[in-house]
Amino acid sequence: MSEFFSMGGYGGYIWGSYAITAIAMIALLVATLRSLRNSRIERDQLEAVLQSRRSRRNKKAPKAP
Amino acid sequence: MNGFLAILQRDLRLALRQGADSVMVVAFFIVTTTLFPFGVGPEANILARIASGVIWVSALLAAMLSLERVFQTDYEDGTLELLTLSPVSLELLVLGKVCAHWLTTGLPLIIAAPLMAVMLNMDQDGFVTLMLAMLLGTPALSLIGAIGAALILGARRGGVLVSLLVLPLYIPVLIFGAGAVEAALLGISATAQLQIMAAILLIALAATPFATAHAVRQAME
Amino acid sequence: MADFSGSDLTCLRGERLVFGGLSFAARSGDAIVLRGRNGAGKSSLLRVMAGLLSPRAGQICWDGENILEDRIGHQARLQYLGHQDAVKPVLSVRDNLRLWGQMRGVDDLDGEIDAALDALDIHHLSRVAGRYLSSGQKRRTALARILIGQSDLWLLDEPTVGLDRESCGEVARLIAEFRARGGIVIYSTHIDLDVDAPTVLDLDEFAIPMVEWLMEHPEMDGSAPISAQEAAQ
Amino acid sequence: MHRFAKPSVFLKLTDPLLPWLSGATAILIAAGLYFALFASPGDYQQGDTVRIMYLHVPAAWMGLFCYVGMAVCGAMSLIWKHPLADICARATAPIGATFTALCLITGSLWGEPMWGTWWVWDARLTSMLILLFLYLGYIALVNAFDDPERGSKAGSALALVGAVNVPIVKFSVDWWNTLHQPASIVRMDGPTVDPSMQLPLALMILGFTCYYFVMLILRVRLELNERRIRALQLSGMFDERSPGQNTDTPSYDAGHNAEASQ
Repeated sequence: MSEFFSMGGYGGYIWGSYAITAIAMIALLVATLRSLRNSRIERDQLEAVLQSRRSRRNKKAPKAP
Repeated sequence: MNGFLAILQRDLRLALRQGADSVMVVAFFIVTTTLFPFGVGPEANILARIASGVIWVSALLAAMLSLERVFQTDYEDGTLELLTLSPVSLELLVLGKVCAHWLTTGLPLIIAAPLMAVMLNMDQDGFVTLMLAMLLGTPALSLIGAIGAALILGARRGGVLVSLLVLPLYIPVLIFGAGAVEAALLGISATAQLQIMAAILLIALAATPFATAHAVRQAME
Repeated sequence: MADFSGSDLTCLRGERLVFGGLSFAARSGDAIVLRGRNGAGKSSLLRVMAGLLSPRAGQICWDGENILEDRIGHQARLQYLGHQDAVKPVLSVRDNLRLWGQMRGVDDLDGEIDAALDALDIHHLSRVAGRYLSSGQKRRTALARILIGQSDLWLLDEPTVGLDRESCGEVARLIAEFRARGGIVIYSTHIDLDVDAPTVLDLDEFAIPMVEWLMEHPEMDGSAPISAQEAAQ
Repeated sequence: MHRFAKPSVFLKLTDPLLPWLSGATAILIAAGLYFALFASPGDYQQGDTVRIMYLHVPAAWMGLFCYVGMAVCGAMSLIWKHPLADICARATAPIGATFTALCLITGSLWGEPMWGTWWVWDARLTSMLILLFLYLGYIALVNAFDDPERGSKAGSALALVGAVNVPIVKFSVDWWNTLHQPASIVRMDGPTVDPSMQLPLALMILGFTCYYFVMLILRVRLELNERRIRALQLSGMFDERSPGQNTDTPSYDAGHNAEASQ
């Protein structure tokens, strides 16, 4: 097992590059997902305001045809 | 053609009246080149070895220094808008402005280059090739740089940005420009490098005015 | 008899809506004044008319031909005056004007420049460098520019900004003369310019109610086809 | 009036695709890793370090692939003026830059044990470095404008110009390298690919490509959300004055025509 991890003495380099690649790819994914979630929350709030605004306006509409 | 000459004439006149621009570029070039001996030591052999590269890199940076203003002032005072609307093709006008830029920065650099070559102990065999290579290379630098200068119109921190955009595009000119001088110093014919530089210049001449004009139009929207 | 018209124009600036479903028509000798609140799109409309900006929908035609088909031809017939005066500080008034005359290929350049300077009463400034001009004098220089060379269409964006009352009268007179020669003038202004019977185009009428528009177009990825009618409701 | 739920074309197309693509990414990369780390032999010359190749080569491929993608998007934006093309190019840039950087880092980690140096001015590595600069220039340009749409458009033009330049850069770097390369330094060509290496390599390349598409979809959605948020904020719907009251007073900061009469 330790032989596998040492990779013929080059374990540091090999595992290092795999680790860096994994970290970078996962970090990119997580950062994207997180900002996607945040943007979705913010957007939903704004859309709710838009909806309420709209329904209020529709109520008003009959008064002023 | 009228419009081309008109804009060229006006830009040259502006450069003359404002004066300092060309002088600044040459001064920057000389100062940058002078920095290298302080960095690597005054040993004549080493300086002679790196002279062509140093001169080219400094020339590149100096040409870039003045790029930002090719369109920026015209953009800010509304002139660029009117140029876009004048009944002359914008590509031609862009070419006129690039010509003016080259005449006010590229040409003085070519004249200053042998001076710096002497100071860096470059062998005399390289002088003619150096000037030839710069004659072919600096117009290409102006042409390619104009795209960057047009793209950053209206951007924040335009000056720094233009260097980031344009420097990677300058690498071929640098490689062949320095390569030509080195070949001449080694006593090999530099024809191949000079031909490639001429090809780069022709491609740039044919293609970049369209890209630059497109970028300018985009900035006007 | 020239004919300049636009139909069903919709203009979107980035994520901002400017106007939709706008149409206009003008013939030789006509004047159109653009009215509307700040941001109603007066400048944008003038830029669309000049061809600087392409409309999101609709088209503008000169004598039935879309102006985007023949940009150079359109640019040759139009004079545009924007917010900025485009006066170079180191060049004299005459040299400033000379460039624009050369661009238009004017034959008797000096004669035309003299005439234009006379018309705006700045002939005494002809050798003064741009940096010494007051803002009103700069504006007059910019106005002198539009007198140089042949043109059939003036697009003037707030031509009177920075001008005193008398000069405003002069602008009105220039517009009247240009119309008498068969030119079309389209302008926006804050003050009342004494122009004879201009057609009023109120851009507020074409404003897109943005809240409604946003309800209609939940995704702004350009996939929603925007017809002018839909946008303008 | 009840078209509020109308999904856009982009969402309609990508919604069913996303789970499949995510699954494919996971499976392909997992299988690729298994073959790369366990089930393939070391190289007879380079030993186990050859396993770095299974990251290095796919990362290089992704760097180029993303740049080509950006250039294609730039061309589409130029021709059809479809805003989605700009958004795609914009969403691709950080992914491409990440992979290009990964290619350089893994190349470095491979070079150190093999050739005793972290960096050689080898033609391929140098080209990748310049590609990274092009990416950074693009990202900086796109983010330098107050109007995001203007930034995206300028970026698309730059991507096109860069794509024309990439072959010229590649050619000149190759030329420069063959001229300056001392014979003693081995070129970082990597070994000729043995059939046993082809499988993990292919799996990793496919996996990375799928990863790219997943990221692209997510980032385009993010961008669309942000546009929508900006539009909603601009709409002036938080302006609580009712319509009619303010028609004669110009409002400077609220969305100009939010309350305009119908």
